[in-house]
Amino acid sequence: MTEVGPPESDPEALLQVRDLKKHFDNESGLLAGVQLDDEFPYVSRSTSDVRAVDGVSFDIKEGETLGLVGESGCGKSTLARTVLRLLEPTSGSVYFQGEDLAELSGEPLRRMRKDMQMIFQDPQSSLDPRMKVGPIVEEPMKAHDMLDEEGREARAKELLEKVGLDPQHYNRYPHAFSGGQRQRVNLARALSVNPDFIVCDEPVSALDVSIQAQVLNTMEELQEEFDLTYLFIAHDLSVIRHISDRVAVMYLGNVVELADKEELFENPKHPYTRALLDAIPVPDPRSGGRKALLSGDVPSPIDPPSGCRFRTRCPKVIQPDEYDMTEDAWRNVVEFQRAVERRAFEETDPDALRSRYFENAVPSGDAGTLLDEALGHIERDEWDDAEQILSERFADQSVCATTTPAYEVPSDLTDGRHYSACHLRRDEALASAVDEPAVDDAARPGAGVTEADD
Amino acid sequence: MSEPLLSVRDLKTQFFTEDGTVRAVDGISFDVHEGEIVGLVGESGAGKSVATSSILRLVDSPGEIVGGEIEFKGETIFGLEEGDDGELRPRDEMLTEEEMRKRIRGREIAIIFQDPMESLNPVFTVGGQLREFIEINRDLGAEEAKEEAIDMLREVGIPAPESRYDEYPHQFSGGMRQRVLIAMALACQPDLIIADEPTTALDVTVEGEILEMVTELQDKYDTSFIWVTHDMSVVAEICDRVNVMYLGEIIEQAEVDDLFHDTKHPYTSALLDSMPRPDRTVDELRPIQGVMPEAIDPPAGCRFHSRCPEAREVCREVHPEPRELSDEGEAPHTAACVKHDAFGVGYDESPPIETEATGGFSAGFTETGGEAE
Amino acid sequence: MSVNSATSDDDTPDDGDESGGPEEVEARVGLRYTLKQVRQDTTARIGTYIVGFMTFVAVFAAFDYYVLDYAIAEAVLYNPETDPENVRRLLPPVGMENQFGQGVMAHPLGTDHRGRDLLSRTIYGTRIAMTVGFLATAIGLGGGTVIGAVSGYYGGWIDDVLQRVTETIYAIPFLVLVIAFMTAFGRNLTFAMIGVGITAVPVFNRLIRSRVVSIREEDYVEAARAAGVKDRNIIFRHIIPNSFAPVLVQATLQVGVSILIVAGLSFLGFGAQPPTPSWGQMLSASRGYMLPAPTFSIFPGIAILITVIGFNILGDGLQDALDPRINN
Amino acid sequence: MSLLRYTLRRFAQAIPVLIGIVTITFFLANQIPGDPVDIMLGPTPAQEQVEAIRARYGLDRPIHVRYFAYLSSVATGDLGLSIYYDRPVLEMIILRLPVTLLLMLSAFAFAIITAIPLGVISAKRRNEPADHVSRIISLIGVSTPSFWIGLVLIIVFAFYLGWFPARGLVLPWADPTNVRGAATQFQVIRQSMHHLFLPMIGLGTLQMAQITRIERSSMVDSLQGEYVKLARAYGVPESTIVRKHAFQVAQLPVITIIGLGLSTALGGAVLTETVFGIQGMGRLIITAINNQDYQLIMGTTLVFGFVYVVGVIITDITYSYLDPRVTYGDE
Repeated sequence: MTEVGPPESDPEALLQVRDLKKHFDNESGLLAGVQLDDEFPYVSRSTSDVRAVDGVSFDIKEGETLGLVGESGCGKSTLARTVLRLLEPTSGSVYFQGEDLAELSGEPLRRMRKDMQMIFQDPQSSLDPRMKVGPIVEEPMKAHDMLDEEGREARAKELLEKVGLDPQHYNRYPHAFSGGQRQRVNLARALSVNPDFIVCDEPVSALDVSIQAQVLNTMEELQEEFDLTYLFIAHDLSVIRHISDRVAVMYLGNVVELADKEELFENPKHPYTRALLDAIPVPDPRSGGRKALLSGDVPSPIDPPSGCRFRTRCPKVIQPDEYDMTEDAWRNVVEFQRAVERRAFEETDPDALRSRYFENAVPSGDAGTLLDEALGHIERDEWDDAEQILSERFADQSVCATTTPAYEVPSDLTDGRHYSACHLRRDEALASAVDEPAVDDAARPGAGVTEADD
Repeated sequence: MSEPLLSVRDLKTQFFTEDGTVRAVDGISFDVHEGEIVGLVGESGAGKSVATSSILRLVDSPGEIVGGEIEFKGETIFGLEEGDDGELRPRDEMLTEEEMRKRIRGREIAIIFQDPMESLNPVFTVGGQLREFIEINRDLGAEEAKEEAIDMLREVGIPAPESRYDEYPHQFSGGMRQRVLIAMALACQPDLIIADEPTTALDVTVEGEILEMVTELQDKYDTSFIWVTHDMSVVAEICDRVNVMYLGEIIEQAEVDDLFHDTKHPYTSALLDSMPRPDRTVDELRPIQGVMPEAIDPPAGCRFHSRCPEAREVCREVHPEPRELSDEGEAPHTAACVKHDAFGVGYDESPPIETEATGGFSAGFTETGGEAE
Repeated sequence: MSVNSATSDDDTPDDGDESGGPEEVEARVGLRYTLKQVRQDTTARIGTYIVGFMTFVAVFAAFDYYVLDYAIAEAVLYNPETDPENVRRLLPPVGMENQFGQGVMAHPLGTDHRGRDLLSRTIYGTRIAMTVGFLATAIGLGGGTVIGAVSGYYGGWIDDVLQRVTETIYAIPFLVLVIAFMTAFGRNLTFAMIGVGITAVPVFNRLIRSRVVSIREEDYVEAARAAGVKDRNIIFRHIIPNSFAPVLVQATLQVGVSILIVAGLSFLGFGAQPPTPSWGQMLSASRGYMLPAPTFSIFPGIAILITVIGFNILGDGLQDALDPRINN
Repeated sequence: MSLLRYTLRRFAQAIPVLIGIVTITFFLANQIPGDPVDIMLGPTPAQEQVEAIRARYGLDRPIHVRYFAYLSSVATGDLGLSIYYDRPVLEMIILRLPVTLLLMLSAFAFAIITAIPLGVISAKRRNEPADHVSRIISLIGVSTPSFWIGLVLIIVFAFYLGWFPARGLVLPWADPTNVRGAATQFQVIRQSMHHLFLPMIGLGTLQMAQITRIERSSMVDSLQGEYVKLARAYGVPESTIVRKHAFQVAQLPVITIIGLGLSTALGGAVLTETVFGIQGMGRLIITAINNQDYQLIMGTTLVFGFVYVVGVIITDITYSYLDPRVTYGDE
């Protein structure tokens, strides 16, 4: 079975995540999802599972900050909660201090929580409005029977001061604080049990820029002082660049690239990372703006594309081996295929379409014949047939569709390892975890078993 | 320079609450010329949104425009004069509520709101909502308006607009809804569009697409924009001229390049310094200390003095009005900071304030917390 | 509306509360806060006065009945024949006249069809109505809280089963259910109360379950879970205290609803049995005399109206006073 | 999924609830002390007579056998025999149900027609005199027992003013020959409306008040919606905003409340029928209880539950029709 993630393994790492999956059952209830079939066994359960996290592996070393970046809906928050075992993983393992959290539950799991904490995105809702700040900070200590009452109060006050608040605010309610201050209370609460590892889920994205910087600085100071390890989740690449040591980029439930910060930002080896970096605006009017933006929508995580998940939007999809088109002609075919899929035009005249999509290069040979066929369908308004030919014979034949990519590539700028899930890297790869063609995801034995268990 | 399209002078909008009067917008002045994208930038609570709703005279109770003038293409959107009894009253030429509705809102000035999820009515089709606004503001019949609506949806990059015309907002993604809102604004063919943080709720890639599209369409239709945002990167990318707001006031006003490369107000530079950069690794961020004070009780003197790294004693006393600081022949550049010689209030001789802002990070917070005591 | 939401509703939600003025350092939840808000809210205050007055009347009536003068009370309320002076049937209130005679000071609101004093009986009716209202609500609240909390917190099949059961109870119209219940177990006030309490179970179940489900998803509960706080402590320290406000509001309104249902039951002959003076049963008795002595029908009705209005105003006032949308 | 399939699915989902109702009513009815046979035959019946009767009504079998027998006969539409009336229960219900439905429908019609304008005006003129008046009306409406309203209406409009009859009901589709003082169908309908007026208000007031309250708060919320701000910013006239943009969204919670109000109204119908001497389902169940008529008690309760379930399904369908976000696939 393919290991769909970075093929690295560092036994020294504080946290090791291995092929972690979290699928959500879309429907609930006793009879939800049951469908009647024409064939035996007549009844089946439809798999409308949302594959929020679908085979993610990475390590976090002690004392480092791993940045996790991705667009909304890519599964990063679910990953964070699954790593901390707030959600039960569908499959895979999370080794923390030598124990597999995925196997733990109940009291042993609760005890483990002393060493791993979390900071939430929304400073408004992450503090119980009914509790004073002091008891909020003391609550984790109490849960793990740390210190006596006086000791906890003293420690809470000390921590409040550490995170930049006035210890006299011990008796205040959260609503008396601003967003940035509340995020500091969150920090103090997380630190109270002296954890080794903190997951920070977008901790600064709800804050104003100037406040963001204050909180980020405090987090860095605390990391140094308490020797903390962070998993830092954000959608803002600027923040990630500032705080991380290494960065993982997520797309549709997968990690597509993982490398040291400088390496990733200066030498990205995945087209999605590239696109994401190009899309960030720079606070400088002389920077020349953004380039080459992505088109199309993120596909549904219920039925993600086979192979590389980014292939439906990737500007660099690889040409299937069976054709021999020029690069330009292939790009035109891809663009045309996506346009047909989105029904982005109404034109049905083949010549007009040719001049619109195949101005500079027309595919010849087999590819040309197939294209003619597709254009013919469009002329007769048979859009579904045209779409079928174009996707089945072109898009789905690409190595990007048939094989799930996983490569380790050389790092050019740093000593760290560089993982990239892109077939463009197959020639330069040091190692690869691609040893069999990815079969249709739904048909995987592993996936089938876990769903039946739900 | 030609007559401005929109001219705002000394606009004051206040909210009368139980706790006191909130001076949300406190005497701001700016112009928008034809074909320009003017930025209005500031942090939460700076008064940006109140300023824009004041322009359309759509301030919700208990808010009220209490002073200043708003002129648009020679018409008075807002203006007061002193009556016989010394009371302020609307000037005769000020547009009535009816005229605002029929002639200005939508038709001349359109608005794009921040939240694409909430701004569209969930129970009507996207096309129907768009068509209604076109019918009202362009005097078109239902059929023509529908055609226009479909064209506009295509223009803003919505695939298969004929079939999506009949879909409901919940069937659209956030980015697509924001495109619909932009289509609404453009379809009414106004001269000015107010974009109130239209991309804040979106992912960067989607934001990029939308900004690119707006730039293209702006060239095509030559519409002027007021672009409200808290994001300096967006400002850098899209605006021609920028107004920086702090606590109800515009503290710096310049062309975009000057603002970033010849910054004249300490707040603007502090804001720029506090941002992490995507294009290079910054080792240490320099945050602005403290939090923005309440608009209900703004600090005396310069409103930024409590957080300003360059504050001196004089800043506590003198409240600076924005002044023109550019040299002869340069583009206008105004800022409201007494450190510039043009103010001549003895900044250089004044001793620095021993503020919390200079005393390390933790003190800064205890101070703001203390303020609430 | 708070200052900040007025000035910065365009912006990130982080500092929505910086307006938390100097004096507002106490919690915006909890009993003390509730009392303070109620004091500040005019409608809630009026509601409190009415409910307080009715409670006073109810308690006083009981006091009077049991302590002061048992014999007189007994006579006035149940058995006028023991005091021949009082056997004057269907008298109108003071200052009015009907075919049975002229109103007298001794019976300010007149007398009923058996010559008993209407004012006394109406006052005693308060006691029954209030007791039944509060106890029925307490039964509903207790049952609904347990079912709703278990259902909401554990989810899964337990939730499914419990919800189907309460749904079924809810599907039988209240009054019909209580009547059937009383027919099965006994036609008296105790079973009326229990029956009405059972009909209130689905109401509280629904409310508590939805609160629990939504609070369970709140970040602060997840934060507590992430910190390793035990389930039991999460329920007691976070979930229950944060459900306080809407439950209090609903309970207040439910007292009024219970009083109405019990009055209806008594009217149909299923509540307190004569000669116990309950409002519904008085109204039922008055039906035979609507034409000659309409005031007999009026006063018990007004008593119900005022009492229930009191609870409704108090409930509305509490709702406004405790509404986070207004106070946040 | 189509609307039809959605409707069928909702009915299918209601089956467990209906079985639950049958179960509850069956066991409650069997809990009733005493025996209907005793009431029928007087204090000293002959033993064989009792046994014959018990066998005839199936009372000689053990309770669980009777439960499953009842369940299966209900499934085939057979509700058993009424001991008191000595007729099939279903027949009695078919006779009485239209009366109650007519009463309910007119009460809801009255409630909705008055409540919606009241609520909308109240929301639009928030904290103005019109709002205060409307709020006081609805406050009194939710606080007054419906049977007392009935009594007061009778005293004022029937006894003092003599405008409306105090008792009874004429069905609008009744044969003119059976109705006193009516020669044509039109006159029957007029008489019917005349009779219906007071009970309609008596029963509808509580619903009216509840709908007004929810309409007001829902409109207040809707009028503060972002989409209303947008419409204002695009020069949409205020009247259109109230009538169209804010209104339709605001009706969603109103529909839910109407559905929930059905339960109260069905109970209220029992009281209203008692006050106005109308021979509907409400009187039927009281008669059944007073005579310990098992089958009739179970049958009427079940029908009350069934009417409620159907009503809720209708409101659900209306809701899904008004709110495009409800997909027929989901619940």
